[in-house]
Amino acid sequence: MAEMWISMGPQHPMTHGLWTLKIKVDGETVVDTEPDLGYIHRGVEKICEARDFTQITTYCDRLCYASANTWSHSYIYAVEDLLEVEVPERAEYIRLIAVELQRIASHLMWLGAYGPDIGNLSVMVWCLREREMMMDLLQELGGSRMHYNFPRVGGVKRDLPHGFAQRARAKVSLFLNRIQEYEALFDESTIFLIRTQGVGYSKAEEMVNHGVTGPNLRAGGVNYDVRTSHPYSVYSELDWEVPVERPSVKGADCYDRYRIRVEEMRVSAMMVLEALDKIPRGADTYHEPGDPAIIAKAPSRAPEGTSGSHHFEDSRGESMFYLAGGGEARGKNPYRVSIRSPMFITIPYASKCMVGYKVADIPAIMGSFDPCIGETDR
Amino acid sequence: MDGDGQNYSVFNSRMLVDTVGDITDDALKASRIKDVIGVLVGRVFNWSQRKSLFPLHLGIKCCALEMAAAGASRFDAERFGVFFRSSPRQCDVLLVNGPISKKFADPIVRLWEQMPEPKWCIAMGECAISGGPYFQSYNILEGVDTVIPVDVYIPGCPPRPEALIDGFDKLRQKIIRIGASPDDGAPESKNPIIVGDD
Amino acid sequence: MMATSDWLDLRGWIEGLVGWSMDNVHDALPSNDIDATVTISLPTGIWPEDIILGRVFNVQDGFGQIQPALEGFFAATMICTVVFTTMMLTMLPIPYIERKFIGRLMDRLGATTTLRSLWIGESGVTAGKWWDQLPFGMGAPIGWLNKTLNSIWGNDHHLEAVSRVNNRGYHGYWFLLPGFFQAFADFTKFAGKEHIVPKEADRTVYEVAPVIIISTTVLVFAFVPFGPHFYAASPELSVVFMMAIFGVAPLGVFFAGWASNNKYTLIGGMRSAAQLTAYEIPLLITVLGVCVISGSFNVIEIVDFQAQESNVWNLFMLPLGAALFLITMIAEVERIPFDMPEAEAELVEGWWTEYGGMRWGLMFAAEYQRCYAACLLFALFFLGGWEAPFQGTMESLPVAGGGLELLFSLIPGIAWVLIKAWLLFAVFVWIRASLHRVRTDQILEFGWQWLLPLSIVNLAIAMFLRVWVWDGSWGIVAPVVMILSGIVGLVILAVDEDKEALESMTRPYSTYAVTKAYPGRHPQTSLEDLQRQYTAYTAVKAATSVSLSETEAGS
Amino acid sequence: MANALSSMDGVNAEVSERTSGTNPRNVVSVDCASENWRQLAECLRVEHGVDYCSMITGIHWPEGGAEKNWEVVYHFMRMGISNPPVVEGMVQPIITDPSTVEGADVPLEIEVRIALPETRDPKVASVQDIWVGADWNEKETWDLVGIDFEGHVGMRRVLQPHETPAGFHPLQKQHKLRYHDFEEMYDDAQGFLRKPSDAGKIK
Repeated sequence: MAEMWISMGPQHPMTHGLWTLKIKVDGETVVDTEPDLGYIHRGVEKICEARDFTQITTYCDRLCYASANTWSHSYIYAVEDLLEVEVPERAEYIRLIAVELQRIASHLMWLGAYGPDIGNLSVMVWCLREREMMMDLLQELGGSRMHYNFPRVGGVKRDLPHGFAQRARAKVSLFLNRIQEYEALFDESTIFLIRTQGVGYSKAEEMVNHGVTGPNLRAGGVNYDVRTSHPYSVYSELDWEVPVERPSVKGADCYDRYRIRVEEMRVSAMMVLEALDKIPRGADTYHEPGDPAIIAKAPSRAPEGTSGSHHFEDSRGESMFYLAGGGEARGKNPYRVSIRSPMFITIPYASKCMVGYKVADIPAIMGSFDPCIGETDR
Repeated sequence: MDGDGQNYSVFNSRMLVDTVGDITDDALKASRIKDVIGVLVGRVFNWSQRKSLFPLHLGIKCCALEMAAAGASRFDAERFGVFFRSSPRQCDVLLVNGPISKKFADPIVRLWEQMPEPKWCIAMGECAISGGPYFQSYNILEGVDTVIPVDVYIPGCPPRPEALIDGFDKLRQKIIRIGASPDDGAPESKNPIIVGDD
Repeated sequence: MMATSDWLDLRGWIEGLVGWSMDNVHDALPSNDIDATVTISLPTGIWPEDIILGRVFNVQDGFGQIQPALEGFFAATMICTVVFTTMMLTMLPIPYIERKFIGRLMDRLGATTTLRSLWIGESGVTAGKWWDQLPFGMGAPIGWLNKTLNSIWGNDHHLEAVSRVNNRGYHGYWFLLPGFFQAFADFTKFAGKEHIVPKEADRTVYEVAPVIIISTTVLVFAFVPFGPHFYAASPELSVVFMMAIFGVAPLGVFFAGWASNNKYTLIGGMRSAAQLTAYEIPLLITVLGVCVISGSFNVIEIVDFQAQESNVWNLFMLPLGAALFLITMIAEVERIPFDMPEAEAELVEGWWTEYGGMRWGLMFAAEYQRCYAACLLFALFFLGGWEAPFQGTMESLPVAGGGLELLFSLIPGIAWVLIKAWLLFAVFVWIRASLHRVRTDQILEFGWQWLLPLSIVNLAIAMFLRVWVWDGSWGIVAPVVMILSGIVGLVILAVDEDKEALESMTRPYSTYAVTKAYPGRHPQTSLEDLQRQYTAYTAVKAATSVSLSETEAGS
Repeated sequence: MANALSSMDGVNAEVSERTSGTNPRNVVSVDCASENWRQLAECLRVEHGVDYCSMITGIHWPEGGAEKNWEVVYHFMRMGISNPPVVEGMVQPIITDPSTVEGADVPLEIEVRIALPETRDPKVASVQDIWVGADWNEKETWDLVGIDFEGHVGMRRVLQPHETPAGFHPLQKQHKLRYHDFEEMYDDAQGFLRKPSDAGKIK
């Protein structure tokens, strides 16, 4: 076959979402790629200019459908930076539990979507089965199944419900056992290894220069993590280590990105177990919503000319919100809300990583970067 | 009539054909064989259509994850004959699970036109029904029914997988009334429902 | 060669029936001569005398001359009809096994479609008295049947939940065969779908390709015997004929991929052509090994060789050949891990992306027919066909031998063939659920680099066994040696490959997590505290009211 | 570092105290003039080892006055990340404990604000070649806000449809939200007048 352009998407099993990857193939070899985004661009930044600070949380939930809690928390930290709010420590612990459970659910969703990418459907069903456990726990916290609207400016919406700690310990420990089944299914399968190893190399410095962070960067052998380098929550008080993958000499490949996410799921599960033990006043005491122990008083208007921003470790990299306070003229609304989406920067880099590999490697490479189009298109 | 060279023979092939045709048509009308075949085969096709609904494997936004969860272990949508296919040529149901931006309006119309009849469309979630939380946006259409006809609306942001399964059940209830006889208990089916009549 | 005995003597019955009826017809015909003399008197002067045409004619003799041909024709027609009907009916469990077994492997139920919605409607909504639309009141019995079925298998009130969710499933009536009729529903729906030909497609080739695929797939079954006397045709070289027809379908696949004017289908067709040509050759050489060791190119003689001459299945004589045949057949029928032509991940649906409606439904059925044919051929070539497992051995038992012999003589051969084929298809489904998809170049490399030499080695083994070991029977040593070698090879593959190949392929990695796991080894350090958490977990289970049916679904 | 940056002309940097949840953090916030921006960017990349461009925000201040009608806010980070070393053919991952590092290795956040005067076509220098991560950020800023970047190669619409009319940048303040101020931005949202983007082409 001569060289030809193939437009993968917008409706394509490879794109976990709605975007188009135009690839130029020579036979089965990819010689050029070009991503085309914006199929679900919703103008969230514009809509948020007409909402006040508490209403924007719902839109931040709906930014990334795979990990809603991390995005709303990322926004809430930026708002607290803007409004100079001091958060009670118990609320921080509850936030940490919610965020880490959401991280596990997001990585499970990724693992489940990565199975069909390389041709195994049973992994998807199993991972979604485990994801249901995490979503049950988050549902107890937020009250909803996917979009929780959990954090509030200065605290959280609700305290841990009765018996949450016991159920969380039970399900997380069960999940820690289930991880080994997946590793048995993936790591002990020679076909999986030859499909993922030596495919889609990416170097650490190159990734940083391209703006790629998060698990994709840690798969390159660097333990850079916003949770430790710019500590923003009670992460510094927990005993945990950033999981780092030892990549191959030529760089991190799909197998490294798979391994780092599995390890992150373990670390997050252990962090949840530890936070349930270390949470002040114990995990079984329940405070009514609005109690000063879980939520602090916060102003509803931002003064003129102030700005707030915060780097946050999302499930897919470093997410960030930049808020410009509108002052009295704009009422309770921010003047400008700007969103830093990790996948918006990562997808072009992932498309560059594909050049030179086979067409069959495209799902393996693109899936290993864990694209989430909801946050990409905003 | 007189000597213009025409042959006025008693035997006229056209007349024979017309006579035979009339006789056969009368026989068909009298025996109503068309009704028999139409009704019996129609019920069989109706059963098969409502028992195997293949949705298009199209994930737009949040509801796509609930769609995936509906296919997973806990909510097992495959029990009810819902198998996801990736090619619109082989699908019956277009499951729109997210907002339709201006950039995606043309592709989804093309997807809808690529699907062979009989086909149905399910609008899942607020975004697909009315634009949802983004109804004010500059880039979002107010619901998918502005570009393609929708059979079933499933509200929720996002709807739970049970709601999705129930939406497929509602679609089956709609399909079973196609060609149903007038006097069934269903209120809005006083007349036989024809496909494409809605 | 003494043929196996089976009371289900289909050919004998049909030939006897046809011959008897033909004899009756022959006897019923008039036996007296018919004077068919015709005299044509022409004008004199041209010929010397009149010409006499015709002669004395006897109808019985004339019929007797053509009677064998007629008997053969009618018998062949009836036999082919019966055999193909049997093939179609016995193929229905194949998609049923696929859906239910992979559903259970994925912790799901699979399809539970039953026929109950025909009479109880969907969630309380029915089609009304639709039988009243039938003329002349001929729908009355249908209405009566509907009422009866509602009273017997309708939603009974003492199952409130089931009545509430009308017929969303089979609520436990196993005899309703939940999910068995899903294939009926799909196929009928495909028959009712619109037929779309893409605008820029090559219409002729687009329409012809499904015909090629389906016809050749069905033709394979002309030579597949379901029993010693239960086959449509059995030429001397049936194996060669079968393999030749089996190799035609890839041509249709390539036509379909090219004619659809779609880049995905084009790549899928290319992949299919490359992969199937790469796997046809090892398949043929493997089958050649089977034919060599059995001394025949005829399927029935191959089975008779296993069942009668040497009471040893070819599986035990050629373990390598069996493995090669399985692998190449999985590649031939394009299932995971060798389903590159319809790789859902990168090529949307592969080479049949543009096909919809009845043509796609028929090709979908043809895929399953190929799988079914592969399973049947494995059962016939390697699993002794219609011989019960270890039949000779068990019949030679001192005490129970007679009873077993009687029992085996009562079971028709088709039962064993079908059981073996269906179990083998379950193995196909198991492989699909547990393996990933191999890349194109890796598939081709595997085929050319490993399967082809191994198949030649297998052929050499078969020749050695046939020429030097075979002396009317495999003594006692040869089967034991071959079985042990096969077991040893399996153990080596299972243990050695897992240890060294995986370790060599896996680079050691360092993660600062609490539990480390890497291929071949599962974390041992964390098991104690996991056990401790489990004890707490069970205590919690007793204490709290969390519904564990959700948390440990199918654990 | 703030002092070093302040020594440049047109650049004014100080260290601002930011709070994040419970624990505070320091951010080097820099005010820069648009003509000095390119020089400042090279200085940041070369001398101060700022290797990571997080995000670029363009803001439209219609009531901001003549000198600050537009604003571009850059967020950088100094990660100090290098490729992990290879020891006898095996990569040794870099495990740094952020509590022990000091000096130039401390991860640092830099926020650069560039105010632009009132103009019809605001533009600043592109840093696409310095930080590749800024590439698509600049594309998006131009697409949504309409701030052009001089020297940017391959500027195009990334989030909005390709057939969006030129000059339509929705995050500019003169565009109101639909149903708030109804007349503008209601440009055939239902798509009744829309033609397929590839009408007439052979697919």
